[in-house]
Amino acid sequence: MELKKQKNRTKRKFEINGYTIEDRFRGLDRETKIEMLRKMFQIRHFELQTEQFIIRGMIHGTCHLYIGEEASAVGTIYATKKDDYITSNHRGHGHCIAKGADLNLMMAELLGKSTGYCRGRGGSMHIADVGSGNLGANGIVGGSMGIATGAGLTARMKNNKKIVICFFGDGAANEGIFHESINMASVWQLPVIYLCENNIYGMSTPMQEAFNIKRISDRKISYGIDGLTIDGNNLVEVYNTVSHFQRECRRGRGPVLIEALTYRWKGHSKSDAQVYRSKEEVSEWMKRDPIKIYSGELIERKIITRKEIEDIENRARDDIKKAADFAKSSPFPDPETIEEDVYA
Amino acid sequence: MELKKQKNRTKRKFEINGYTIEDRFRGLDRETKIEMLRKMFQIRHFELQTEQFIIRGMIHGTCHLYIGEEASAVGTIYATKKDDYITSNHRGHGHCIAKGADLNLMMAELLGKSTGYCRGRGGSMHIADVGSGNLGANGIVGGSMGIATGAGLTARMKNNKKIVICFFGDGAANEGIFHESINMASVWQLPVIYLCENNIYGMSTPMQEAFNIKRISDRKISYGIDGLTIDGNNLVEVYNTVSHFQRECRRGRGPVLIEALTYRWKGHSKSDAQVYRSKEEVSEWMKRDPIKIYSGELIERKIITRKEIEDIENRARDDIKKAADFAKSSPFPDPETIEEDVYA
Amino acid sequence: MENKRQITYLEAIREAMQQMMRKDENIYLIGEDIAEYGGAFGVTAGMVDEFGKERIRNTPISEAALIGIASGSAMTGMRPIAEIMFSDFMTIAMDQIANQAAKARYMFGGKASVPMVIRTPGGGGTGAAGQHSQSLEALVAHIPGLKVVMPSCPYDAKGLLVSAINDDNPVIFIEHKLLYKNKRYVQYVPEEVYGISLGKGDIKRKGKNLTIAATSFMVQKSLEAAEEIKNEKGIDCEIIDIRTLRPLDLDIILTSLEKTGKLMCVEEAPVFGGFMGEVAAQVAEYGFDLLDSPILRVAGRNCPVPYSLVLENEMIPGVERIKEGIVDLFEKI
Amino acid sequence: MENKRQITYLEAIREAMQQMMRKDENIYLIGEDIAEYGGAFGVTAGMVDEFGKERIRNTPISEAALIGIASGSAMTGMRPIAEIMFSDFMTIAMDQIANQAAKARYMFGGKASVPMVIRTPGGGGTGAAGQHSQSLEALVAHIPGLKVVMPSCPYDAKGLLVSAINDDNPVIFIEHKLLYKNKRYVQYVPEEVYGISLGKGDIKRKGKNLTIAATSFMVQKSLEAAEEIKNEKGIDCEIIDIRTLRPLDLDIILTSLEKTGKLMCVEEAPVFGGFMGEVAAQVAEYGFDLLDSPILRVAGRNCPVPYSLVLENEMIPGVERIKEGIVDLFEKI
Ligand SMILES: Cc1ncc(C[n+]2csc(CCOP(=O)(O)OP(=O)(O)O)c2C)c(N)n1
Ligand SMILES: Cc1ncc(C[n+]2csc(CCOP(=O)(O)OP(=O)(O)O)c2C)c(N)n1
Ligand SMILES: [Mg+2]
Ligand SMILES: [Mg+2]
Repeated sequence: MELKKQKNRTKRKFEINGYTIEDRFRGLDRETKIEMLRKMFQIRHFELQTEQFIIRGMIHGTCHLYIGEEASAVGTIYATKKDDYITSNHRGHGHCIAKGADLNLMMAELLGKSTGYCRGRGGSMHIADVGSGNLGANGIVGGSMGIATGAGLTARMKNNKKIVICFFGDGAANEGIFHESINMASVWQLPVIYLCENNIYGMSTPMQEAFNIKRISDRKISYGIDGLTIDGNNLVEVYNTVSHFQRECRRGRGPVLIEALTYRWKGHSKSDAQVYRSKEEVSEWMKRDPIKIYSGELIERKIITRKEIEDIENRARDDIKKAADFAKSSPFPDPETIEEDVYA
Repeated sequence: MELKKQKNRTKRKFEINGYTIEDRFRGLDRETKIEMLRKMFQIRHFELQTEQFIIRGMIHGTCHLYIGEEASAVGTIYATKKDDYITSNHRGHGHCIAKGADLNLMMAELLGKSTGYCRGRGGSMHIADVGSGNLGANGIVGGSMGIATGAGLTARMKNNKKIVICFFGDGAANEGIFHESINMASVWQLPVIYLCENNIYGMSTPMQEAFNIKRISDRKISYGIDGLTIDGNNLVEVYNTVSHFQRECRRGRGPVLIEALTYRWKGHSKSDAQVYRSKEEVSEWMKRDPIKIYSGELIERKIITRKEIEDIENRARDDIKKAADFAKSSPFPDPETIEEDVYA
Repeated sequence: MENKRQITYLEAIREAMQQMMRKDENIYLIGEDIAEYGGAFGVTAGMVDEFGKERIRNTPISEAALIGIASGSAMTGMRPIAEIMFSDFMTIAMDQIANQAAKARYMFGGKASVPMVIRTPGGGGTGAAGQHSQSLEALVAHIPGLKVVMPSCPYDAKGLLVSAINDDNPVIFIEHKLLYKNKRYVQYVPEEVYGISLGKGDIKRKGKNLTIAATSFMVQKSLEAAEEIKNEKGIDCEIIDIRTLRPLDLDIILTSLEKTGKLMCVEEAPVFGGFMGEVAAQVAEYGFDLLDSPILRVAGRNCPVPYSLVLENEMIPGVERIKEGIVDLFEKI
Repeated sequence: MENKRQITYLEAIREAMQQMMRKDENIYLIGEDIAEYGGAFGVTAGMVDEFGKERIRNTPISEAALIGIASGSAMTGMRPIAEIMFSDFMTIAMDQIANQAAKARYMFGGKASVPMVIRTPGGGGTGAAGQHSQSLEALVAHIPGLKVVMPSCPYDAKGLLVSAINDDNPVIFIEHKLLYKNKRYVQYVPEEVYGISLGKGDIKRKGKNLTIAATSFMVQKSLEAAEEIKNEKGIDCEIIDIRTLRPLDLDIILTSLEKTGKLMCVEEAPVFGGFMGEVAAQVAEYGFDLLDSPILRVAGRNCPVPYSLVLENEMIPGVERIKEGIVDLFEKI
């Protein structure tokens, strides 16, 4: 999939797939710009630490690492409000961290500890923090698309001005629930941004084996909604696009389908020999590291220095180390509690 | 929904939604042209008889009458080959009759008799005749769309040159299985014609409450396939369109989505007070009676006289009367046989 | 008694929804053709006039998303009552029911709740054949996180639905089509709002020779059979209406068995793998010493529900089959 | 014996498919990531090299249509083996499984057949939590028209899969993840094609004091428990591998009970509403007089499968729980 970039950094507006999108990133305060970088680093190092835990056999179960896709979660969530809702999928750590989750509780959950977000009941694929608007990761591909739409309905019925971000992958776009949910959101004009992270593969299946179309965002036609394809590795583009559409959504202008092109650097899950793709393809995409791209942008815009970036990364590394320590030193859940939380 | 008719009867080609479609009807033998009229009358009178049975309480269960939509089934099926496959839905009598089903066995099934197509096990919503390529009506909205696609896969794997017609309603187009099936058919380029009979309502729900788009055929974009919207009450248009695309399909040019605009004259099912639509709307559509339109066409083209048409209708009425008599005089199934046919 | 109003099962259900909706604006209805049309069986007829189309919310024909949307709205503060037009269509939404709504709370470590009711008509007897007549309660009753309710009469229908709506868990509320408008089963139902605890069975007929545990419409059939058999053979049956399949009230059954020593289970679903297997298994474990004869199940035949009336009558247990079961049980001793 | 080749459960399953596909070109595989990737558990690894991508057919992530397509192709002359990557995802395809594939033959009056196998891994123990660890056999075993098979060892896996493929009905074939590559359970498996009748249980261990009926991986756990308890307490268990849940071989259980008089059922699914309820109910009806003590079920706890190892081990029955059950049963007398 070819990435057409027609934007011009000096301009205040982008033109993407026929939509004119303002450069709101430009006007953002410095703190937030740096905060976003920090989040990206946290995600990256969280995943690297997780990978270590996997290698050392400390994770019972599987994990799906988000490395390489950080710009999508961070750019999207920072373009929305703190109390907006998100739903996530199996590859959910990045969304969760970007949404502001406590790293300690996340890591503890991965190690199956009683201090984890889910008290050890959910693990990687089910971390949620409903209080903060994170309606949960999901082990079922497409499984959270109805839930996201339902949160949109709440927003609409309570008129609470919230919007919903529904993260899902290219693979999920072929599940029936994708179709049903977006259609209903459109009929009811719900404030939901369906954010498809197209990393070109659903497990081992490349897009061309699962779709006979080039752009998933073209499916907007089926529902009469807005939609477009963007460079998901470019945080600024993600931020601006989502900023634009979250305002539209909040104004009652229905759901949107945004396709963010990206790539996962690691295997699909714990065990993946990656026979379905070439090393070259991976390294081509690694050149388009979202963190490097964004750092470069910040440096170029003179918002930050290389040294400062190093500091930020080091602090992120520290945060993760602390989280890992917290997780390791936490106790396992008491088996006696097993049937707690089944019912309210 | 507005019906734009840009075709010109004297031309040999139609232009519909950007597709150029040849007038193959013109070259058809007289016999077939008349046969199609006969089938439409059979369907009409079959349904009128069924309605009588319902009123007289002789039908245990419900029925969904096809009156007003006859051109769609007949035009479609006559444009395909005898051993092609079809799948049908809850409103299936018309498809079944057009596909050449035995009227006696159909009527016997409606009355729950042992001589019926399903030995009284299926009733109106489950009549099938697998041997003749009719893979069955279906009580689940959208339920047969996967099955149709699977028959397409058989055709492809066995290279048997058959194609499949998958009849479904506007309502079914919002079920997840619609999305999944057509997508897969497209990826694999299966010879399936998805024929959406858009009668503007799914039960009581008008199109505008279930869709935020005007044309269901626009959903072709999501799957990268051909598709178009036609006048489903005009047999000649249906015949020509399906003729065109069945050839494409047979040549391996993937699935197609045809939306045939039509209208059901009767209530959705046995019990329907029809509060959701006006008498005026119904009578407007009744003016566009597919049988009248087609008869008119045949007379205008000098293929048949009014008198002959009357004879055909009378014979159709007779056929139905015989079927009704056969059904009434047939025995009920033996309760002892109840667990037969659960397993092969 | 005669002065008290007698209403149908359908009216009782509708009244429960109306009264609860007046009290709590977070409650809304979502389903196919429930507004102007009033639902396939007319249960919600007229409600749109009072509550409007926002709260009596018609959906496209999309069962999976319908349930997903209801769950998502429940997790964020609403209290949806979703209608699945026929319980057979729960299969289309089964992931959303069993993997999402049922499990969200547990998997999230207790930090979410999904207060929703899924109302759906089950059962046969309407000549609608295999895909519109099933009794699929066993499929949902097996899923931890769900509660499952099947009322057999108007009084219970109202009280149980009120409790289901008040419950903070997903509750599958399976109604029976043949009870909806049946004048024969009208009953006094208080006008005020009242709840019936989920998890409590009910003795619908006192008796001393035999315990019958039944669900939904089969409670009514069993009552009929019990009267006839009392007159014909003098056998006096105690009839327990299970009412809530999950949580199951085992105690009420065991208490009855202390008296009768004999258990017959009656349900409409095909016997193989049906819910009564659970009842029988629990009794065979915890009430074994109370039993003086085999546990008999009278249930649907092991086939899809057939269309033809003669076959359908054979498939679904009727008064005669239940009576035969009772007699069998006495002859088997 | 030692000279004979010993293969894993996974290899046995793959071999059955390979051999059958060589014999009949109408057989093909359809599922997610089954070609180059070899399926989530590697069961079909390498098969695409021999059979090509037409017959080892990767699908998009669309479980409902995948099963619908398999059924439609089966009705028209093919013999598909569909893989559902985790048995939990059967819920997404439940309408296609339970309302379409299972019922087509009956509803069409016997004039269609749907010769297909749905292979799917079930069970927990892999730390994959609530949506990837379920044992949902009870949901499918209740549906008339389906057959349900759960092999517990390589020999059975091959023979039962061959029979499932040869069967003209939809067969749900539930494999266990923990058996796939486990060297502990390798076994001699003949190279030639052989079938094992669907509908026949198997005595996996002879014994005289107690009958254990178990399914899938729980058969292995029960065997372990039986050895230990024999040594520790001298109790001699007979272990019946149910193998095919539907059709169920009741006779083999009753025959064993004639000897032992005691029944314990072991399964991995949450006990409430699980398949063993059916086994217990049938025994409580047809084998009541053979029982000299309560029927005990040792099964999963009534919660979703939790993630954390300590919780998962508590949820799923292990050797200790089974042994406790055996002891309980003797103390309860
Ligand atoms: C319903 C369902 N089907 C299949 C799977 C197995 N599975 C887990 S992730 C995955 C691929 C998902 O692809 P995509 O949506 O593109 O997300 P990505 O992994 O690429 O981020 C599959 C097939 C699942 N978890 N749920
Ligand atoms: C899965 C499912 N949902 C709902 C129904 C109830 N139902 C039967 S027909 C129908 C309307 C179908 O509309 P459409 O597909 O447009 O066909 P039409 O009746 O208009 O011919 C509905 C909602 C059903 N049978 N199956
Ligand atoms: Mg992907
Ligand atoms: Mg319609």
